[in-house]
Amino acid sequence: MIEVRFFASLREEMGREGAQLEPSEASTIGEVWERVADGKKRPANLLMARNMDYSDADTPVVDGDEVAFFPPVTGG
Amino acid sequence: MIEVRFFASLREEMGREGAQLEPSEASTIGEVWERVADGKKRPANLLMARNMDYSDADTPVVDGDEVAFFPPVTGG
Amino acid sequence: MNIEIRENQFSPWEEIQRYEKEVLDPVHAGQYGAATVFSGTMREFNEGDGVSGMFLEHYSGMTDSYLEKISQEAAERWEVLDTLIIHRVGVMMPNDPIVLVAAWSAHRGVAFEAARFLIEELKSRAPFWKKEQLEEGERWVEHNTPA
Amino acid sequence: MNIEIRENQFSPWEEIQRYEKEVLDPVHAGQYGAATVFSGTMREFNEGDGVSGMFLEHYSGMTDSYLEKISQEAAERWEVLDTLIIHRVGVMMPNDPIVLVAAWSAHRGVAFEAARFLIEELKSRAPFWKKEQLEEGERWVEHNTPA
Repeated sequence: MIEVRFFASLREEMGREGAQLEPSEASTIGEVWERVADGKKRPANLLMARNMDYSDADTPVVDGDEVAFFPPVTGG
Repeated sequence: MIEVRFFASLREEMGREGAQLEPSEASTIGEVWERVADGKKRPANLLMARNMDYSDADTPVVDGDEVAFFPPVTGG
Repeated sequence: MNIEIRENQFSPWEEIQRYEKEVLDPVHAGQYGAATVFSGTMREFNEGDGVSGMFLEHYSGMTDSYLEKISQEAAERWEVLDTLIIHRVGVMMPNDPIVLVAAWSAHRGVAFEAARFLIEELKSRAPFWKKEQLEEGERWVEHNTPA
Repeated sequence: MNIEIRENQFSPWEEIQRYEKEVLDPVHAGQYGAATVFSGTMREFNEGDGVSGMFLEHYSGMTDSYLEKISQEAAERWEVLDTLIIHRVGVMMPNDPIVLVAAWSAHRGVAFEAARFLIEELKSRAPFWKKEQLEEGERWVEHNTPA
């Protein structure tokens, strides 16, 4: 399985904390987004992480990965 | 009177905390140094203050002034 | 080199004092001539609006890992003796401390630059998000102010 | 905007905590988002030699006046809400705090720049002099290390 997580304002927009995908459903982070975003276009400032490291839409994903999508960070 | 003060290593070199001059003995800080320095040449990095403000050798002095000579500052 | 994410209110100055006494001094007493500490506190206004409360969300695991990464990078770039980062999460109120970064070094230039680096990198890379409570409702902060 | 010259040991972090509680917060609670604090501590070595003690001399009156001048200049150059300078004089030991400068502001850039300004100006203009106790005797420190 690929574990998908949303954070902050994106989590609220999506109306859920995340999703799960079969590895066969997506081979890159960009494809993960397509599968879970209910047709929503990828925001230009969207941040993406694979296994808790910043990544981009072309990053490959494999079984067991955790993929996260979130808006610009605002800590500190 | 003009009150003259030495600080730190200069105080130790001079062997005294300061001196007093009659106003008629010196009209600038440079002249004050001549009167009190026992022939010692003015060190290139010597700092001078008149009434607790940084000044230079050409600064005029008058009766009641406090003139201080000291080495580069090393606080902080 | 320590990082901590806290759910409860903390005093940055008590934390620094304790850290120096318990962690730094046993190893580095007499070696650090310089400590630079930055403390970020919740203001009661932002972008012209009054803010009465705040919720700070984070990505548990990734946040910790990025705070460690940032500390590691500072240690590689500068001759710091130690660094400390503490960041609050959860619900907080105006005037509550949000973040503390500190860098200890033999000399002041390094301490200032490393502390500045820590807070700038934290703000641009560590996955935290602020949601503000305004009079008219809530809003997510959309971006941090630039350095 | 406060300055103090102290003859006795002090804890920089306790001073900051007290200052925030007693002086800053009654006026500025919820307004400052950023505090940058620099603390300078006596090292047990300098220019390659072990230092076992130190005497810090100052020019009473002129020193106070220059610390105030420097604080005033910082307040004119940056939008600081408040600043604090505490400097130790007299006899001290390794690991003793020597100096504390702090700047509070709405934003972090200002707090960092103002605190850095305060310590650099203090080091180049405030009339303090350090005399170090070495194994072989005493020596006056001849100049501060550049920023």
